[in-house]
Amino acid sequence: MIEMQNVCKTYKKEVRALFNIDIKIEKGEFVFLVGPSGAGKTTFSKLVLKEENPDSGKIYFGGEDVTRLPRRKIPYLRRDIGVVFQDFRLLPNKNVYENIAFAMNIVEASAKEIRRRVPMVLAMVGLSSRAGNLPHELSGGEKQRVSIARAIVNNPSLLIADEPTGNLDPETAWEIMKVLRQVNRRGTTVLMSTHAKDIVDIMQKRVIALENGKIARDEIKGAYGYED
Amino acid sequence: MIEMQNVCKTYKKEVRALFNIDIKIEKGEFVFLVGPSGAGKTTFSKLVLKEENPDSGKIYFGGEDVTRLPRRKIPYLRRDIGVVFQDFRLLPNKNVYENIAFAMNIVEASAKEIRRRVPMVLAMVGLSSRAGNLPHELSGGEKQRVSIARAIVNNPSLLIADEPTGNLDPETAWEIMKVLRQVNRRGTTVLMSTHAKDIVDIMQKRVIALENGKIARDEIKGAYGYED
Amino acid sequence: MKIKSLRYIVNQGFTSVWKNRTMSLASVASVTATLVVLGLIIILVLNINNMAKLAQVQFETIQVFLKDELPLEDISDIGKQIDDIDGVKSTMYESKEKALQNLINRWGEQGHLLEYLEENPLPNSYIIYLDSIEGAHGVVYELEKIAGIDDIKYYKEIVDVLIRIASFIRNIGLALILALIVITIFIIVNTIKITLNARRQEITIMKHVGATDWFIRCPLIIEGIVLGLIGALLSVAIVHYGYYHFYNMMLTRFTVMFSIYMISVEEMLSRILIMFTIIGAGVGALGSILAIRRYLRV
Amino acid sequence: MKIKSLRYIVNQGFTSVWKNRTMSLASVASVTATLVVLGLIIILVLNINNMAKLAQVQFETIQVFLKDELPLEDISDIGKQIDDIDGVKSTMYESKEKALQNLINRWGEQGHLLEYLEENPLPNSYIIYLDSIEGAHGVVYELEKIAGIDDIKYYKEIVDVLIRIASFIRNIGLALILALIVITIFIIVNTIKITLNARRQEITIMKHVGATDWFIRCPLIIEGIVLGLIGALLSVAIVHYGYYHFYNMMLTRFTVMFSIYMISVEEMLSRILIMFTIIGAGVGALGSILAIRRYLRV
Ligand SMILES: Nc1ncnc2c1ncn2[C@@H]1O[C@H](COP(=O)(O)OP(=O)(O)OP(=O)(O)O)[C@@H](O)[C@H]1O
Ligand SMILES: Nc1ncnc2c1ncn2[C@@H]1O[C@H](COP(=O)(O)OP(=O)(O)OP(=O)(O)O)[C@@H](O)[C@H]1O
Ligand SMILES: [Mg+2]
Ligand SMILES: [Mg+2]
Repeated sequence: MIEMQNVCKTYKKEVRALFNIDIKIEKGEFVFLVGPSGAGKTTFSKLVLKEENPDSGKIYFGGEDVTRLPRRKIPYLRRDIGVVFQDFRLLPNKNVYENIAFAMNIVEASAKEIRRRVPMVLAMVGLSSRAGNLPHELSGGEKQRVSIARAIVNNPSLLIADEPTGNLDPETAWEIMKVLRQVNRRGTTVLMSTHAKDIVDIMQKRVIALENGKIARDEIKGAYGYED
Repeated sequence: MIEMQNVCKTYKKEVRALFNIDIKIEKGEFVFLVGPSGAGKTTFSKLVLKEENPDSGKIYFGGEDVTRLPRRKIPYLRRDIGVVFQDFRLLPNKNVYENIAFAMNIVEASAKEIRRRVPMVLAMVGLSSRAGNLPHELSGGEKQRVSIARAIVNNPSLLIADEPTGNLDPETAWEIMKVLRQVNRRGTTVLMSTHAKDIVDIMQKRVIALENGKIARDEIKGAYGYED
Repeated sequence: MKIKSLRYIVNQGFTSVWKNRTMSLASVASVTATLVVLGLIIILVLNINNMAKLAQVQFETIQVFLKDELPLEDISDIGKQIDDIDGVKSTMYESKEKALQNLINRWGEQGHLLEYLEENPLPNSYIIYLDSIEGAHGVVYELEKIAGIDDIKYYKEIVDVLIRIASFIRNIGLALILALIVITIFIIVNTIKITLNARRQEITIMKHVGATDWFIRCPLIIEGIVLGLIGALLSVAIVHYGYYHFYNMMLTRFTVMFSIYMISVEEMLSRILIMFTIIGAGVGALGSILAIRRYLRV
Repeated sequence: MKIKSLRYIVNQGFTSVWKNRTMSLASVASVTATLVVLGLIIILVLNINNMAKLAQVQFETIQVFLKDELPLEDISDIGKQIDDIDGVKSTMYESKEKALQNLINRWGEQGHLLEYLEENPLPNSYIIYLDSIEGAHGVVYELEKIAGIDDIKYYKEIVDVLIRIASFIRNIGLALILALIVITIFIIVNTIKITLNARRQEITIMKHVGATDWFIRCPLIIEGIVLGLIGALLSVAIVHYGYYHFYNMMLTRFTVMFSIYMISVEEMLSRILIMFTIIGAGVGALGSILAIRRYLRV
């Protein structure tokens, strides 16, 4: 599904965000990306989404070379990937329902399909009662859940979730983890950046640990692995 | 320090965010505000900061009635309170250093004082190397730490921290907790909303639990107290 | 792009005008104000131009004086030759008796002086009406070849000066209007650019969740066109009613005569309506395209 | 507010023009464009006005015809009486012989006709030069009281029409300029409003961390003034050089004579410089104040 070969990424010629990354994630995997603040987790996602380009190295998504993807094909790459952004990125002028429906409009889903799917994912993240609110009228955790709902609504083949439980209480966080596991069982590859030690430890999935832009650890059924 | 009497807050006449809140927080306390997503924690802070007005009830800060505070006095109330906003609220056009210096400019600190304090708080949150970056060039956790640095730079008498460790790895989160404890020891009252169970459980401080806008629990030396 | 997407896109274009109504209002206000200025100038220039053209007509005549004692058939022969010249619209014969009478009438108060004359010293003449004042020199050149003509009189200097002034006004006016159209477009494009720049965050987010450039661009272009059109129609209404009242005021102030020198209210309306609609819509679209161009590169 | 805050605030005002340079550029461009239009209109109106005023001078005369056979002392007495009337600048005596000679000269080609006259039917007359055309009616009223005057001739209709046209042009021109100033202010305020609206997030954040209204407002007002001033100076430069070239072109095209009818380049510069500077700065400040007003309510 995703393969990186020798990828380096430096911001402004001095901040070394990722260095010599070699990794392969298979279709259907559930992977935790862990590591301290500033380790390069978000940068990793940005490279896959072609929001940033690597300084060197190759990145493949579904067999295609992302680094060589022509500009006009980028939207189609992104549609195939659901993303929970760390800063949510909700459209400020659209309400919760419209924000999610919008992601379906992009892929030209039918109005009927939209009317069916949107309430469904809203219910999955427990926000049915907030459908009509604008983003600035939501609590932090609610915004985060809207972002999750939008990411999964199109049944993407890859789900990148950047800190999807950072603003959630443990109970709600586990609800969300159930949703992600369910999405994963239906065949979607899940790549989740997180700092939530308990979740990583309990889930027993593959863990890739980044540190200073390098892969420090890559374990099947791993644990969060940092001391408190 | 803070006292709420019978405070109710309803958004848009239907979303009941806080209901009949009676609480008293003494000077020098360290209080955790916990509760599920959407319980009303951020609304609680907004009321103290007079970003929102309660529908009914009284709110006192340092003996003064916040609900009756005239408009032109609001800035002085806010200067006495350091806030780590859940969504950071950094000025997008100013770099890290300027964002923090700005908070000192507001209180008309001298240039010399600014040159001394800003690098100091940046070091406390571990961001000395990022002083020249703009907010959009920072990782999620880095933004959060800038927000913390800004909140403590003026030695406020109250520090409201809304989910200050949500984007931080456990290790960095503990660094931040040390900073908050240090600030608290110097006499600053700290009110911290959080979902971080481990931190609450280990710190053994007063815990106020909100649920559906009501106070569900208020314990001295409490624990996070929700089942996973 | 499928039909349902099209509907969604058009829909988005309209609703976002409403959702961002503070900004929309400001854009529309700017568009309107700018076009009203353009309208004022157009009214001014077109009317001055029109007056110059009409005033000019009064000088579009040449008078040829015939030799004394010419037989009547020669006179009518000369008349036919003149009629055949290119650029001559019509001719009118003026006998020496008629000429004296005209002179007496024209002198008015002092006309009675001429009644003391012993004999009529005036010649017979033809008055030639030209197609246009610009052809005067050519016609004179042809007239000089005709036998039996004693003298040719036309308002050479006046004609020259008038031609120059008229073409000058036309050129200045046209240049002014063109410059104003460019400035107008510039201001409107700028306004819509600023309006949309304020929404770069929105545009960037759309890009990030996989919207194609056209999916983002189309609603914004429609939005720009809607804003431009509203502004254009408002300004047409303002300019139209302004001109309507100005026109009527002129009539009552300067007698009805004056109105023939002015462009009619209907003609003015039809001119600005088409022009402003095109400018408004075109410029709205252009503004949107320019504004979002660089935010699409993410 | 302490001095160091003041320095910080002024500093902020300037640096933020640069930090938001895309928006700043767009605002300045709009301000410039709008003021250039205003400049064009001012040039047009002031010059037309000037020309009308100068043309008018040529009609500021009245002619009074004296009774026949009046003795010379009476004639000079009448002259003195006329000189005493308010609004009379000077008088010139024209004897009947001089008048005939003038008439012959004036008729040019047809002047020889008058040489056939048996006797001179023209009267003696005074030509009166007026201070201003508006005073004509008053002077005539006084003249009518003087004995020995047979007839008073002045260009009544022309004078009336000219007065009306001149005051009309003045009024229309003034109205146009005033309307344009209002529209200009409107566009500029709007542009600066939109520019700053795009930064409401910034303003709100400042409020949230405890900045006073003035602490937020001052740098933005300074920013608005800086933007307005840059736009104003640019437009003054454009209008000035434009007029300079236009003026010179007029000189070469229509002989030097024409230039006395036009407002000099220096005078025009001094007029627009002051006016535009005030409009630019004032409107920049106003735009800022209006723009941020409602974002301060948090
Ligand atoms: N646009 C940019 N310009 C300069 N430096 C950048 C930029 N974006 C990110 N960085 C730097 O690159 C490093 C890696 O950032 P990244 O966002 O990938 O971290 P992260 O692992 O997601 O951290 P967190 O857990 O705090 O979100 C950080 O030090 C950050 O400051
Ligand atoms: N401006 C608003 N308009 C309408 N509803 C609002 C508004 N702000 C907050 N709410 C609602 O009020 C409730 C409480 O919100 P609040 O932000 O206080 O929650 P919170 O405890 O901070 O949650 P979280 O842990 O997710 O940040 C939520 O259900 C939210 O949707
Ligand atoms: Mg990150
Ligand atoms: Mg909250």
